[in-house]
Amino acid sequence: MGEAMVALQMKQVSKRFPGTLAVDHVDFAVKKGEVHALIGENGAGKSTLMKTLAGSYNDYTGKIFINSQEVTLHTPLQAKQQGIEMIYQEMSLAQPISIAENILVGRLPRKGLFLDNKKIISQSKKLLERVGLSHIDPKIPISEISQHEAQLVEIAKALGNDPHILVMDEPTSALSREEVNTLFSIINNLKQQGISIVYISHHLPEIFEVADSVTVMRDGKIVGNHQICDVTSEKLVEQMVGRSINEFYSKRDANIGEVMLSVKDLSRYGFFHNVSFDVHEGEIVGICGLAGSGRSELARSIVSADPTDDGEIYLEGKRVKGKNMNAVMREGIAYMTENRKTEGLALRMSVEENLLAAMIPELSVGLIYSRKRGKKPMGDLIEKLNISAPSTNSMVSNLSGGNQQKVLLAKWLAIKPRVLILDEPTRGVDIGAKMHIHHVIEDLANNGHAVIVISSDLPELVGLSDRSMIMRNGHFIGEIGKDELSEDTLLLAANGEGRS
Amino acid sequence: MRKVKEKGSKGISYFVDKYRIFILFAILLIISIAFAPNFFNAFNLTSIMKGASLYIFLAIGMTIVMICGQLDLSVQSVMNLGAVLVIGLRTWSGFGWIWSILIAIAAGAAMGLINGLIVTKGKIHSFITTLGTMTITSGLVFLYTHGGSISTEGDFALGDLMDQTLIPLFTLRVIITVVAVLVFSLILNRTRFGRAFYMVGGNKDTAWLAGINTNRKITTAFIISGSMAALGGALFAISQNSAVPNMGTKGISPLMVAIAATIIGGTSMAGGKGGVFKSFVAVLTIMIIFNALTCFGTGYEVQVFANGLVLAAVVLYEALAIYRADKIKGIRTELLKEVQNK
Amino acid sequence: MNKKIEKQGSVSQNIAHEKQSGKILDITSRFGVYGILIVLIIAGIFINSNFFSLNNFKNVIQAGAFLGILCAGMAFITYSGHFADMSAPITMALSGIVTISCISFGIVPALLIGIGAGVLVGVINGIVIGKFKANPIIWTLAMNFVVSGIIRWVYSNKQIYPDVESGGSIAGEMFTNISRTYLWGIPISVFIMIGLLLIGQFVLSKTRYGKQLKIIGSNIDTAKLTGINVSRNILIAYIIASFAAALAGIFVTSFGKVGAYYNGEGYDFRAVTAIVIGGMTLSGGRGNMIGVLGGVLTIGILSNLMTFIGIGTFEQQIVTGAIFILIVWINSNSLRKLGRDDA
Amino acid sequence: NTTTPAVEADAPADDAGDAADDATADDATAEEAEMSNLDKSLALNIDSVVGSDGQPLLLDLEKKDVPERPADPDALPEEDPLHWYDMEYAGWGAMDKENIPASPADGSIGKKVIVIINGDHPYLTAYSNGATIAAEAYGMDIQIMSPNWDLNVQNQQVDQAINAKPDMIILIPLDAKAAVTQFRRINDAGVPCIASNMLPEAEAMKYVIGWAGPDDWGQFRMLADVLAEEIGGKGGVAYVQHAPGGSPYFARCWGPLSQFAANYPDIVTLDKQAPGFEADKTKQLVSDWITKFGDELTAIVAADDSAQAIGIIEALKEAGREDVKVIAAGNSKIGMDYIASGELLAISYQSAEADGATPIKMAADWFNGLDVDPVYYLPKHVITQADVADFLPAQW
Ligand SMILES: Nc1ncnc2c1ncn2[C@@H]1O[C@H](COP(=O)(O)OP(=O)(O)OP(=O)(O)O)[C@@H](O)[C@H]1O
Ligand SMILES: Nc1ncnc2c1ncn2[C@@H]1O[C@H](COP(=O)(O)OP(=O)(O)OP(=O)(O)O)[C@@H](O)[C@H]1O
Ligand SMILES: [Mg+2]
Ligand SMILES: [Mg+2]
Repeated sequence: MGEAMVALQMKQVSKRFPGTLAVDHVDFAVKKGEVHALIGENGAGKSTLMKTLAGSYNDYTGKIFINSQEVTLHTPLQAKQQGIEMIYQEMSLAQPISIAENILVGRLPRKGLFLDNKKIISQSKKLLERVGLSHIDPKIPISEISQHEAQLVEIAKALGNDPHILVMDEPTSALSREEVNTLFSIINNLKQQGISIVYISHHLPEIFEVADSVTVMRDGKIVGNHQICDVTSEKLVEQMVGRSINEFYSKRDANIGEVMLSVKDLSRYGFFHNVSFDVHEGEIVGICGLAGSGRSELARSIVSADPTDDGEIYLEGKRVKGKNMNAVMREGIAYMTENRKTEGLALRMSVEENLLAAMIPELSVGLIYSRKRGKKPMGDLIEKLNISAPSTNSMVSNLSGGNQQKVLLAKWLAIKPRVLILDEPTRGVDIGAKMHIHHVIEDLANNGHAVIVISSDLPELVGLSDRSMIMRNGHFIGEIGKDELSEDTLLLAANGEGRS
Repeated sequence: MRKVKEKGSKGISYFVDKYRIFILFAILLIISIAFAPNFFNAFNLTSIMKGASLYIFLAIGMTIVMICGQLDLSVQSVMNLGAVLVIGLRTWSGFGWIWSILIAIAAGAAMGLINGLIVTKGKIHSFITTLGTMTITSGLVFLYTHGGSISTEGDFALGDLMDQTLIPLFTLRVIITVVAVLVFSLILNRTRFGRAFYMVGGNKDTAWLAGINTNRKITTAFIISGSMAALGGALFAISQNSAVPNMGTKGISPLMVAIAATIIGGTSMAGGKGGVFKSFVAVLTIMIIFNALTCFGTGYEVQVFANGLVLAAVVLYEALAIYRADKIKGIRTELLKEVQNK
Repeated sequence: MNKKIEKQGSVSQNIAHEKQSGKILDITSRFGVYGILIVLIIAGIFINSNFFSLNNFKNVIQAGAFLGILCAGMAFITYSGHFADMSAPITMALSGIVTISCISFGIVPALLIGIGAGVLVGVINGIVIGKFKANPIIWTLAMNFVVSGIIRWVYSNKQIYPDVESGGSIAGEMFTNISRTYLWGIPISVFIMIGLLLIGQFVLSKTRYGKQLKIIGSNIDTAKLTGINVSRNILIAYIIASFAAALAGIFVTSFGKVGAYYNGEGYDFRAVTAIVIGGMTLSGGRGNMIGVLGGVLTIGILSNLMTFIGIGTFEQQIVTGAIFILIVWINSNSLRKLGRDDA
Repeated sequence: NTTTPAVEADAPADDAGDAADDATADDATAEEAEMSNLDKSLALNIDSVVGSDGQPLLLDLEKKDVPERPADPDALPEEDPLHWYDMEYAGWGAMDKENIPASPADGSIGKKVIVIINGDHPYLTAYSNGATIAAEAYGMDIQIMSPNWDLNVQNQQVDQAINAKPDMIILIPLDAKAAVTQFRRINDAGVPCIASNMLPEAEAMKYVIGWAGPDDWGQFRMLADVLAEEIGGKGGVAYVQHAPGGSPYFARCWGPLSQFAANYPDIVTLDKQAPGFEADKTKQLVSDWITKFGDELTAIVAADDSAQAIGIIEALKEAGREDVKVIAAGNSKIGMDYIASGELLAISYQSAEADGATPIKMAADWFNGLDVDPVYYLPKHVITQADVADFLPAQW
């Protein structure tokens, strides 16, 4: 490896948090113009390592070289000056501010003393075009666009800075396949220009698609470094998890019983119209669709988290009467949100409090809450989902993303609802954890519960569900049975090219 | 690629929402002109603006601080500090006016700096911090004046100049006030320096990751707030030829007026939204309400009531607007048409 | 399997680790205000020989009783992430003045109506804030103005007296005696304060409602999507707060022997101060009532001590403000060091 | 109801109203038609107008001996009564009046008066009540404005009052020094003006016809004498002060303090604190004093006889220290009840209604072309248990 070829070199870099050594004497190098994948389990330290590079921490130890020059990266500004840009795992846009200003933050074009408004709009429009958002007015605030659009805006923002090194921390977790394709072509383009990219993802197929080389992290250390052509996905998984995982999706013998949940002509005008379907006891039903097809809205309306304009819902033949989520939950339907940070977890509360949040009424005797009664379910859940946290008292915000996701899931498993709707249950979760989560979901179904899984992860839908329903533009356009279920059929159907 | 209509369509409700303070202002002004006796004449309009001047200086700072997602409860004490310092330095210490004013502003800025440092370095909520410094500053003010007030002892020259109507309707003090509003509006809207306040309030982490020194930005906001409050107090004291150490300790205080106006003007307490000019119009709106009610000869209780009602209406309106927006957020118009066609 | 055990191991190890190093911080974060209290008391012993006496402590706790009663309710607002109830002063005034104007119906009906009037303010607040998510500070501030205007108008800016309104009957005297009734030489307001704070502590830490309120305080959207009836719980918090404010108002009015629109002025900020000193954070979901009691006592002891030293009124303000900030800093800093807060 | 004015059935107030009506009526009797407005005004009988406490509202006014002004009062120690000369005797000085309009001398009837008070307080409600009764008696139109303790609002109301072009503005300033500019402004606008209740700075007196109000300093000197007598001219006194910022803050602490210093050298000052007007805060302060000073504490001087008095009395009771003597500025219902029960030693008689009526009287005198002194003091009196019954029911 020629010296000149190395864009970034980190030597013996460590970063400690109270109670954890998140990055443990890491040596990490990226060549000019390569896409370097960084993978590892949840909590392995990927984000922390990259945030160190992006100047988030002023107390890391070790040395960082950019183009063979030693640099100190104690503030994001210092990192930016070195041409380092990062797209963060957790959305980092200012909601009330316009898209244009979010994209150009810190370097708004000026004319003399004052801002050049025309240029602001034209520059941001150009960047939006690059990520396929040409239809969006850059003057509107972020709060008015959807999450996947915001993710693209984030990418546009990073591109605008003309980085030499671009770090992408799970950029595709909220994107549709099409948008992922756009992203990949952008990445290839950047590569041509000699820009180095660090790409963090839990989707191994993506990595084989886009990366040139890959580094594997485990427990804060580097455990492997390969050219992509020299390695197989099995090998990577083994390095990540520390053991080999042979079979991703065990074939489950579904024991499907009576109709459990029956949705009749449900509509929320402007979001989804006339949706009808049944879910049976012991069944796992997938809902597939492109981002924005109205899947989440449908689920939220079913549990009355959002209003409904028309239609009925029956649970085991009885009309669901609850007018708010809490009443519907009591009748036996629960929904796990896709927005872990903003709606799923109370980040400033402890693991224990989050785990048991939905269970409070069950754990209470009359009006009195019994903490003792929560101990056992909590222990069981932590074990079942293999949640790794410094302690049950630590704040959830200090957990890695994947572990947060597990806490969120555990919160819903805890109440054992008759019907559980899971919205993107494994978003941002590592392969090992994903396996656990899948097993848990299957367990639930095997015990006679009904599960609805909304996921953009097609292999997950194919592997997990007994049948899958397709949503497009707010309508149910049909379902695909287990035998026909494959990534291709799903994709075709969701895009409106398959059967309907 | 899915087809989406360009977002942010500018319907009537959008217009009302964006310009609501101007609409409110216009409506109240027209009602007052039409019905309130002795309201619509140059003398009274000037008087309204003179009265507004003090609150506007507080509202300027309050707005910028709120845009950063913070709150400054100390503005009123700092205003009193500016007032007693400018007169005290002049009368007791024999400084010239310029120096007195500059030192008063500097003292306000210093209080702002302290607020900013406690909020950013000590990481204490600004509500708490400024509640504490409010008490401290008010103690300092009393200590300086021994609990009494200070006057210029018959030196009315500058005070008279301040109250002179230089342009029809505008006294010198009002002109300074309006200039301050325009300058800060310009800074906030049209400079990088100003936009950064919005970014910090909109999302502190984003701003920090974008290389904005968020702590410095917040501290700057408090410094602006402190110095504007002190300047407002100083100008008021000069035109009054005297300074009172305890303004606003009873009744609807200037602090409450400033907070109310900032909110009524559309600045969000959550940060990232708002503007100085709107707060300015909001102060004028409140002043019109007070003035017109006095013209009608109503008692003070009606004024308190009216002030509360306007504030309540605005807060409720805002809450309902967000509620509505949340409900239709992400609604797909082409899908809606489907229902309408049925 | 191996790995699982290893992970489990790390959890318990970490707990052990945290137990050792975090204990002091943990105590500081929960009850830090008592540390300050002890420091102040020790200082007091050196300053004046009369300071360390039962009588003096009785005075201090008595002086804080009305404030403590108010805080026992308002803390629910802070805990639920809604900062403070700025309409507390007018709620206090309202319940007092209404009780006095109904005093001729007899003391019990009068008290019920008076407290009911105060609770009505809380109900309105609770509905508007809980259901429509109006900004709590500004809404309650607006309510304070509106209700104040109404009271002033109804009573034409006058104050009314229990003995006059009751026509000299026993009810008037009973009313003024509410705050002058002693049990073992201690006013009943002290017992009520301690009782309310203990009940509050119990409700916050041991009941289903308290647990849910904590989630609401930490993240209201999460609470909603956890199936917690957010608007109802917030309404309850405002009802509790207004009930406590009404009760405090009755005591203040009874003690001052007059019903007037200004009874309760200044109590809003004083209550926030006590609550926050006591370790509740404005961001919600943190703190406990024992701390709030400590906050009330600290404010009392501090002013007691400064009077003993002979510090003037103005210097007292400066010292109070500074110590207030200092205590809050100690509390929040230990929370942060513990990794329990990121604010 | 304590505040309805007890105007007798055949009270002259009614006559005054009739007279005013008649003056404009076409079918007036020849005799009345001949009478000028001035004559009619002078003929009004105002002596029997009484306030809600049954005391005559428009009393004979008190004169006060005004000593020579020392060369530099500020140079004297604070304990010296003359240190406070400029505050205590504001208005009496040989200051030249500036630009005071000449009296129209055409009678009070039909004149329009705007009274700007300083804020809302039951005392001021009674004050406004008294002013209204008196204005009616004199046949004047009266409008009352309240800025609720906000100087900025009061300035605006001054402007609004000027703008309404009344025949007279009566102003209770919020602050002695800030008042100068306010009166100057009214004076500039050519509107005759009277200062009321709160003593403004001497400088302000240039611009007003005069000042009418209670002699706070004088009253507290009298109260101080009563107290000194009671405690035998020796002991420790603590002062519960008025809220800082206004003249009562000084008068009600330094008035008695300097009186003691001048005449009773054995009386010592223990402490001065301003706890505000809250009973419970005052109680804590006094409890602290009792603990701190023990037997040294002989007496307490309070700036307020309602909330502060309650706090003081309760603290004393609780500590079993009924021996401590208390004097306060009066005369609220609470204060007088305490006097009646012997818990307060003495309060000053300061009729709120008379306080409101006196500037009206000054205005009327001026409209009627009578001689107007620069200062109209309310009569001073100390209320003790012996005569408290005469002053009940209370006005506020
Ligand atoms: N702010 C923080 N305070 C304390 N601990 C933290 C903090 N951020 C991360 N950690 C800890 O550092 C470790 C590494 O976390 P990091 O977020 O880097 O993992 P990751 O590899 O990005 O995982 P994921 O794939 O889930 O995003 C985890 O154990 C996590 O709990
Ligand atoms: N055609 C459209 N017009 C307007 N807004 C749209 C459209 N498509 C999607 N959106 C936005 O995308 C958001 C995402 O919709 P929804 O959550 O129902 O999609 P989803 O199928 O669950 O996808 P995701 O995987 O992103 O959760 C919607 O709330 C809406 O704001
Ligand atoms: Mg990560
Ligand atoms: Mg979705």
